[in-house]
Amino acid sequence: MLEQLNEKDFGTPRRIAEQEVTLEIDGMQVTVAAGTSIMRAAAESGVNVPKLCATDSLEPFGSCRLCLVEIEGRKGYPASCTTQVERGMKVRTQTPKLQALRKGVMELYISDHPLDCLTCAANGNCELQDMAGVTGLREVRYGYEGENHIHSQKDESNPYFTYDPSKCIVCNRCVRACEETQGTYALTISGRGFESRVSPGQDQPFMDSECVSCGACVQACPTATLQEKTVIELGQAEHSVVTTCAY
Amino acid sequence: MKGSEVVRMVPDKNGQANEGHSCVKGRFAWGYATHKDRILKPMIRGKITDPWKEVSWDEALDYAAAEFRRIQKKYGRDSIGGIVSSRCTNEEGYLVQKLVRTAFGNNNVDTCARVCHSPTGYGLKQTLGESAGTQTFKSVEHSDVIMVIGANPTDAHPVFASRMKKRLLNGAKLIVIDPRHIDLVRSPHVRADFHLPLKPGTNVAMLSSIAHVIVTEGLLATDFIAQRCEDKAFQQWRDFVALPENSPEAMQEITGVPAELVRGAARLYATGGNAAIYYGLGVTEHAQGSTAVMGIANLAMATGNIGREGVGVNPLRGQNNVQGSCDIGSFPHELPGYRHVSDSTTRHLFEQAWGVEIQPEPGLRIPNMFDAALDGSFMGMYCQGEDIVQSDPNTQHVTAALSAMECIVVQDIFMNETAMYAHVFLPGSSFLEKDGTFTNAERRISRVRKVMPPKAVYADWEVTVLLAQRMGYTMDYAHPSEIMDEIARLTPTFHGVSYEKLDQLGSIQWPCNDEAPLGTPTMHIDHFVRGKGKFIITKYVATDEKVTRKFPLILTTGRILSQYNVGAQTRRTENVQWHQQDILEIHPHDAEERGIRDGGWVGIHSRSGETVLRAKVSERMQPGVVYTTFHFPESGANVITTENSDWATNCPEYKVTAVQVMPVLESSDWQKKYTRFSKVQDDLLKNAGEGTGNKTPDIKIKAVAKSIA
Amino acid sequence: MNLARHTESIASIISSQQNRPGALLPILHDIQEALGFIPPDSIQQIASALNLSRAEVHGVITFYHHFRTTPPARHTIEICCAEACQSMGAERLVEHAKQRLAGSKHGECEVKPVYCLGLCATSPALMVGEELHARVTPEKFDRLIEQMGIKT
Amino acid sequence: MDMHNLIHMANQIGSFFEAMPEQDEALIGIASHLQHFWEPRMRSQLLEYVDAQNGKDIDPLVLSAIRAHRNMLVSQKQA
Amino acid sequence: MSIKIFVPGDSAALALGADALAKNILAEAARRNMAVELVRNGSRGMLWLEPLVEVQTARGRVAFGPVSAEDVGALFDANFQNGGKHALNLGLTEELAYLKKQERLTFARVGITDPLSLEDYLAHDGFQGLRKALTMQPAAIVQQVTDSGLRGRGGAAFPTGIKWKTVLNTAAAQKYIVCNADEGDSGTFADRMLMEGDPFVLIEGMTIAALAVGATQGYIYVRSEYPHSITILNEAIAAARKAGYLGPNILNSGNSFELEVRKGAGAYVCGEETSLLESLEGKRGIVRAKPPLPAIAGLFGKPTVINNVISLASVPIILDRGAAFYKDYGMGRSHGTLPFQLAGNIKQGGLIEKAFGVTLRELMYDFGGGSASGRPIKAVQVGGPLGAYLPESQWDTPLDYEAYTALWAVLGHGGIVVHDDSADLAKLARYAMKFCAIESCGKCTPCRIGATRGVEVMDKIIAGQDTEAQVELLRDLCDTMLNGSMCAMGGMTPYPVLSALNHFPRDFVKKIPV
Repeated sequence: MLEQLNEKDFGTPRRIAEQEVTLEIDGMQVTVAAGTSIMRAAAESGVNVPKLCATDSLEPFGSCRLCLVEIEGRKGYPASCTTQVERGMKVRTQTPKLQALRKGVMELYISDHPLDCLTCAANGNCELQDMAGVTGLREVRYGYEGENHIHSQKDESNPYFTYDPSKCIVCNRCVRACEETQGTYALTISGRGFESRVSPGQDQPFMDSECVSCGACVQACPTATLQEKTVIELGQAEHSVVTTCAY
Repeated sequence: MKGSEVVRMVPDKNGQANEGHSCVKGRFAWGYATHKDRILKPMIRGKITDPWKEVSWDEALDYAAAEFRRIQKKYGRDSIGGIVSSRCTNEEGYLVQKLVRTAFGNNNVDTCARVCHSPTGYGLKQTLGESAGTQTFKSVEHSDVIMVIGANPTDAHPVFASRMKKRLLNGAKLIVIDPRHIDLVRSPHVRADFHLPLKPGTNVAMLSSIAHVIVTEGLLATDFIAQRCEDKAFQQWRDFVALPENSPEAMQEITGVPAELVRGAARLYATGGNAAIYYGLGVTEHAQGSTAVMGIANLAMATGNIGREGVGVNPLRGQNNVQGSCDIGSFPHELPGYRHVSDSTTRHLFEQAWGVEIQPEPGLRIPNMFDAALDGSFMGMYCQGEDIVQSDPNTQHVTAALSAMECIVVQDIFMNETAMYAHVFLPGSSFLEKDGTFTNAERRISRVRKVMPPKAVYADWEVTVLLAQRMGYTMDYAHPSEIMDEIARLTPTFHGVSYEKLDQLGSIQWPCNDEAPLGTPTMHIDHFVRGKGKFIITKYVATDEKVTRKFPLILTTGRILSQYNVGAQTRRTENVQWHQQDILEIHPHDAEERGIRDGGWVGIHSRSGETVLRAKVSERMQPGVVYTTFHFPESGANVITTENSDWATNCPEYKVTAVQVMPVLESSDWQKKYTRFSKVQDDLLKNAGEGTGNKTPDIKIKAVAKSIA
Repeated sequence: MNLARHTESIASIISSQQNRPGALLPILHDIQEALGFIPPDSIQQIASALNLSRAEVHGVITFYHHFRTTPPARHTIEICCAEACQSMGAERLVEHAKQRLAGSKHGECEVKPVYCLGLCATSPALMVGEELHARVTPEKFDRLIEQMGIKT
Repeated sequence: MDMHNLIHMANQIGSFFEAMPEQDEALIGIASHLQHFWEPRMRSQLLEYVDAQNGKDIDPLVLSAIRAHRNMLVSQKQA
Repeated sequence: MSIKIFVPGDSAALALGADALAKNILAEAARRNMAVELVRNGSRGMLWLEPLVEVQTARGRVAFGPVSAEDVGALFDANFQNGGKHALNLGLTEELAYLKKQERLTFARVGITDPLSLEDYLAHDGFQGLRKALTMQPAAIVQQVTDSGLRGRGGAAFPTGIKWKTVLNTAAAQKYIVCNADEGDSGTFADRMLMEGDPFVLIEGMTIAALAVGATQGYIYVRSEYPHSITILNEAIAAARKAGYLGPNILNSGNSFELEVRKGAGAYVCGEETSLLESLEGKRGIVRAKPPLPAIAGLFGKPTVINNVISLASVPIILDRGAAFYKDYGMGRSHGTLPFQLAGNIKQGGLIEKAFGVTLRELMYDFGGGSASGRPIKAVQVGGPLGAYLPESQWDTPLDYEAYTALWAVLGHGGIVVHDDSADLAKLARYAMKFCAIESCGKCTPCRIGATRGVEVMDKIIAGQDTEAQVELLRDLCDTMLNGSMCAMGGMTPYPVLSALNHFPRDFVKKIPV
C-alpha cells in the first residue's frame, strides 16, 4: 500500500456533524457535513481552490487570500477556507475576477521572494511555486528593487532543519502547527505589517527557543523556509513507503 | 526515498495513531540506521577477553547452536533461554519465543516489557480480563477529566501528549499525580487543575485514598457496578477502602500530599464527566506496581469510567512494541494471547501446530535468569535487540550474571553494553530493513515495511529461523506475513489479522476476529473480557527501599524527550545536541544543604552502587527526591537502582532507590572500571579479525567467573 | 536601576495583575511605565506567570508600536503625522524638530511619529509623555524644548 | 538461587494477599501465584528451604499457603 | 456667593494651556480675595476658541475665548466674572450660532457639566435611561434600540439592535460588553471629547447594553494616545460603582455589571473589532476571520457586544426619550444624529452634532468658516484615513450612509479633514498607502505586502517614472487590496488612493493621458 508522495490536502480539517448540507459549487451539487468549509467541500468533490495558508491539519486562518470565491447574493469575495457551507449556497470558484484577484495576490507574494526556484531545495515540492503556476503569474510588475527580505539571515542552528526567513510568506502555518499540532507555542510572528516574520522564541535561533524539534512546523511549511537538511543535501524524494515509527 | 536512501521521514496524515504528528525522534532521528557504528558481520569469540572474530553467518550460527546444545547437555534443558526486545517486531518476538519453546524446549523466554509494563499485563488481566489498555488514543478527544499518573507524556510520549494538550486546551480538566513538577503541571497554555506531588513509592496509598473519597462521599457509579462487576469482590473492596486508615487524611503522612488536594482530585475524577486515566512507568516500576495497576482499574470501575470513548485505563508504554511483545507470548508463563502455559487446551493447540511438546510450567523471568546464572543453572542466552546491561537494574548484579554464563548470543545493530559480555554477535537489522508489525499502547497493529535491504544480509526474523534450524527445529516462512498468519491462526484475539487486511485498513486494533472484523478501538463496552469486572483489594505496603540516615534521598529515574531508552539509537543521532549526558535533578534545598551547585559533579550512592553525574538544581523536583535518566551507559543510573521488584511480576523498582548525593571531584569506581572495560572491549572489536574459515575457532569452554565490575 | 530591582518590581507588577483575564497588555504597560521599557530578560518571567511561551510574549511586544525593549531616550516627543496635522504643516514641524535636535546629545531626545492624538481641530499637535501640545508652531516647539531643558 | 531473594519475593507476594478478608482465599491466592509465575527450580528451592529451615523468615501467611497447597507448588517434573 | 468659572479639562483645552490658565484664574481670584468655584468641564467642541472659559452669570453662561494664561489679569480687570466687556467676550454660550445650530443628543451634556460630578450628571437627566431599562425585559430594551434605527457610529454603520439581539439570543454563562474607544482616525475626536466630557453617559449606555443582553463584565478599550480619557474614565467608573450604578447590585436591582478600562498600545488596526478583541485578550492585534461573529464568539470566545463609544453613549437618551424620538432625526436609513468633527485646515474646527442630512459645504462654510489658511479648499477627506477624498463637486451631497456609499465614499466615524489648495493629492495618496503599511497587522497578503508596494508605486508615480504603467499597476493593486483584504485596513486604503487619483488626476503627474 504505497501512498502518493504528497497526500491530498483538503485545506481545512474534517468536520464531523450529523447534519449534512447540500450546496452548489461551480454548478455541481455537493453534500458535506455541516460546519465544513467551502474549500473542503470543493476539494472533496474534486475542485481544488488555490490556497497557501490553509492545510487540512490546521484550523483555517484566512490570511493568504488565494482561496477567495464568489457566493451568489453575497458581497465581496469571501475566503473559502474560513467560510462554512450553507444550505443552497451557490459558489463559484473559478471566474475571471477571481483569477485576476489571485494573480494579484501572487504577484505581491513573488515580489518579496527570492527567484531561485531552480536551485531551491523545495523545487518541485513548493506550494508557492505551484500557486504561481495555477494563477498563471508570468511577470511581477513591481520589480524586485522594492523593500524585501531577501537578505535575511538563515538560521541553521537546528541540526535537522533550516529556517530561511527570506522565503517566508508569513502564512503562519508553522506558528499554528506549533500551537495546534504540537502544543508548544515556541513560534510567533515578530513585528507586524511588512516586517512580520516568524520568530522562534524572542527572535532567537531555533535551538535557543522553546522548540522541541517535533518537525510539525517543517511539515506545515509550504515553501523552503523551513526545510529538512537531508532534503537540502540529498534533494527531493522520489518515492515513499509508509511504515511505522520504531520509537 | 531516493532509491534505497531515506531522504526524509514524515508523519503520515492518515496514521491512525499519530494523525500526522511526530516527535523529534521519529521525525528526524533515524540516521542511526546507517551509522558507521553498525556491525554488519557476524562475530564470535571464546571468552569475553578474546578479540572478536568476524565469521560467516553459517559459522556464527553453527557455533551458537553447538554451544547451546553443549550447555543443555551439560546443565540440562532449562539452562538456556532467550530474551527479545520490545523494539523488535511482533513476528520477531513470536519467533524468539517459538524458538525457545520448540528448539530450546523450555519456557525461558522473556521480553523487556518485563522491566517496564509487566505489571500492566498482570493487573489489568486480574481486574478487567485483558492485559491491555482500554482505549484508542483518539478517545482522549472525548475526555472531560484526564488523570495522568506516573507518566511524563510531553517527554516520553510526545505525540500523544500533543493530542492530550489539544483536548486540555479545549477545556478538559487535568489531574497530575507525579512526584515531579512535570511540564503538564504547568507549561504554556496547560495547567493542571490538581497536582498531587506524592512521595515516590506511595502510588497505592494515593489510589486507595482517592478510592476512599469516592466510596465515602457517595460518588460511586452504583448502577455500573451492579451491572458490570462482581458483587462480592466489590463489597469487600468497598469495605476495605472505606476504612479510616485509607482516608486521605490518614494517608497524608505517607504520600506527603495534603488531604484536601486528594479529595478535590477524587471528586473531580468521579464527577467531572468522562474521566480517563493515563499512566506510565511511574506506576508499574515499583514493588507494588501490579497493585497500583489494579488500584487504577478499581477507580475506573468504581466511577463507571470504562467501556466507552473518553474514559478508560490507558497505559503509556515504554517502547514502540511493548504491547506487541507481550501479546505474542514472549513471557515465560504465557503463550500468545496471554494464555498460561499450564492451560492444556492452549498448549495442545500450539503443540499440534509446532509439532513439539510444550512445557506446562513457567520459565524464568529476566531477573530470575540472572539469579539462576549466578547459581550455575542458567548458562546460555539468546538476546535479540535488548541491552539488558544498560537497561536492567543493579548493573553489577547483571554483569556478574552475564560473566558467569558460557554462551551469550547477542543480536543487535550495535555493539551494545550487553554485547561486550557476549560470545556470539549476530548483526541485527533496523526497522527500515525488514517487514513486520508493531503494536502500540492502543493495541493498534501497524505494518513495518522494508525500505532498504538488510545491511547485514538477513532480517532479524530470518536469523531466528536459521538459528532454530541449526538447533534442529525447522521453521518455514517465506515472508513475515506468514508468521502473522500463524499468530492469527493460533490466537483468538488475532484471528482476523493479516497483512492484507492491514494494508486495507491501515492498522488494526485487536481483538480482531469474527466478532470484531475491523478491530476494537474501545474495549469492555458491554461486558468485561473476564465477564464481570473484579475489584481487587489493594493494600499499601511500604517498599523496603526506605530512606535512612545513610541514604536520605529517593532517586527516581525516567526519560527525556530527545533520547530513547538506552539511547543506542538516539545517541547516534544529532539528538545528543539536546541531551549530551544524563544529569541528576535535585531540589535547590537539597542541593544547598549539600553544597551542590548547578552543573557540578555529584556522587550518588545506594546500597547497590555508586556513580557520578552532573547536577541540575531544579524546582521541578520536590525536596527529598532526585531524578535522572538512563540514556547513557557511562552514567550508570542502573548501577544505583536495586534488584527490588514488583511482587507479582518482578518488574524492577526503578522509581524508588534510597540514595545519598554528595559533591565529588571524580568519577566513581564503577565508572572507572566501566571505562577500562569498555576500552578493552573497544579494542577487541577494533582488532576483530577475519575468522579462520570453517575451522572452529580455538575456544576454551570456560566460564569467566569473575564479574568485571 | 539594576537587574535585581527590575526583577522585583516586575514580579510585583505581575502578581498584582496576573489574575485579570487578558492580563498581558496591562502588565506590559505597567512594566514600561515603571521602567521605561520592557527588559527582554523579563519576558520569561512574564510568560511563566501567565502560562504563555516566551515567543508569545515577544510576539505581542513587537506587535504594538507603543512597547519597547530598550531604554528610551531621556525625552520622547511624539509628533502627530496624520492627515489633519499634515494639512496644517506637521511635516514642516517634524523637519524643524529634527533640525533643532540634531545637535542634542545621543539619548537625550527622540522624536517619534504618532498617528493622531485626537487634537485634529487644533493641529499640528504633539505629546511629551502624557502632556499634550496643540497648534504647535516652530517657535512654540523651540520654547517647549527649552522648557524641557534640552540643550541643542 | 539466592535464597534471601526468594524469601523476600515470597513475602512480598504474601503482603499483597494479606489484605484479603477471607484467609482461604489468601492462601490459595499465594500458592496459585507461585505456581503460575515461579519457575519450577525457584519453587523447589523454596520448598526445600521450608522443609530444611522450617520456614524461617518466611511470612506466616506465606508459610501457611505453602504448607496448605504444597502439591500445587511441586514441579510436575518432580511429581 | 462664589463665582462659578468653567475651564475645560478636555485634552484639546489642556493642549492649549488650560491647566496653566486654570491655575492663574485661581491665583488671581485669591489675590483679589474672590471666592471662585472652578469647574473643569468638558469641551463645548468649538475648538478654535479653546481654551474657552465660561462664567456663570444670572443671564446664563458667558463665554470667553480663546483665553491664554496671560489674559487672566485683564479679564479680571474687565470684571469678566460677571460677564464684563472684553475683547474675548463671546456673549452667552448658548447663543453662539455654532452651538445653537446643532442638535445635541449624545453630546447634550458635554461641555456643560462637570464630567466627574454624579450630582451634575443626575441634575442633567443622567441615568434616566438606565432607570427605565431596569424596569424592562432584556428583549424590550433590545427592541427599543432596534426601533431607534441606531447604527454603529464607529464606521461600519451596522444596526446596533441586530447586534445586541444576536448576543441576547446566544446562550452563554458569560457575556461581555466591549466599548471600542480606539478612536484612531485622523480628524476624529468625538469619542475622546465624550469620554472626557461626559464619561457617565458611556457608563450608562454600557450598563444598559449589559442589561439588554445579560452581560456582567464590560471593557472600554481606549487607545494609549488618550491618557487623559483613561484617567477620567477610571475616576468616573469608581464614582459610579461607589454610588451603586455599577457593581454587583446595580441600583439594588440584583443585576451585576463590572466595568474596566483597558489601554491599547499604539495599533490603529485594533480599532477593527476582531483585532480589538484579540488585543483585549492579551494577544497580537491580528484580525480574526469572521465568522464566527463576535456576537456569538467574541471576547474569550464568549458572546460579545462590541460597539463604538458614540453608539453606546447614544443609548441612554434612546431609552430615556424613546426610540421614536431618536429615530425622528436624520434621513433615509440614517437615523438620529452624528457628531461630525471638523478638522484640518479649517478656520472654526470643532464638533458639530447634527442629524444626518447636513452637507459638507454647510459644515465647512456655515460652521467652519472656510479654510484656516484663507486659501480655497481643495479636497476633503471624510471618514478618516481610510475615507475618500471628496472634490468640490461632491460637497452638496447630504451626509447620509447610503448617499455616501453611492459616491464611493464613506461617512465612517464622522471625521472631516479639510485640505486647502496647497495639498498634493498624490502625496496624500502615498501617505494613505504608507499609513496602511505602518498600521497593517500583517496577517493578510494584500495589506501586508500590498501597502508597501503601494508606497513604492506611488513613489514612482510621483517621480514620473513610467507613469502610465504604474497607474495601471496602482489600480490593479487597489483592486487586490479592496477585494482581497481581510478587513477594512487594507480593504479601504484604496478609497483615499483611488478617490485622489480619480478626482485629482493632475496631482498624479501632468503627463497622464486623460
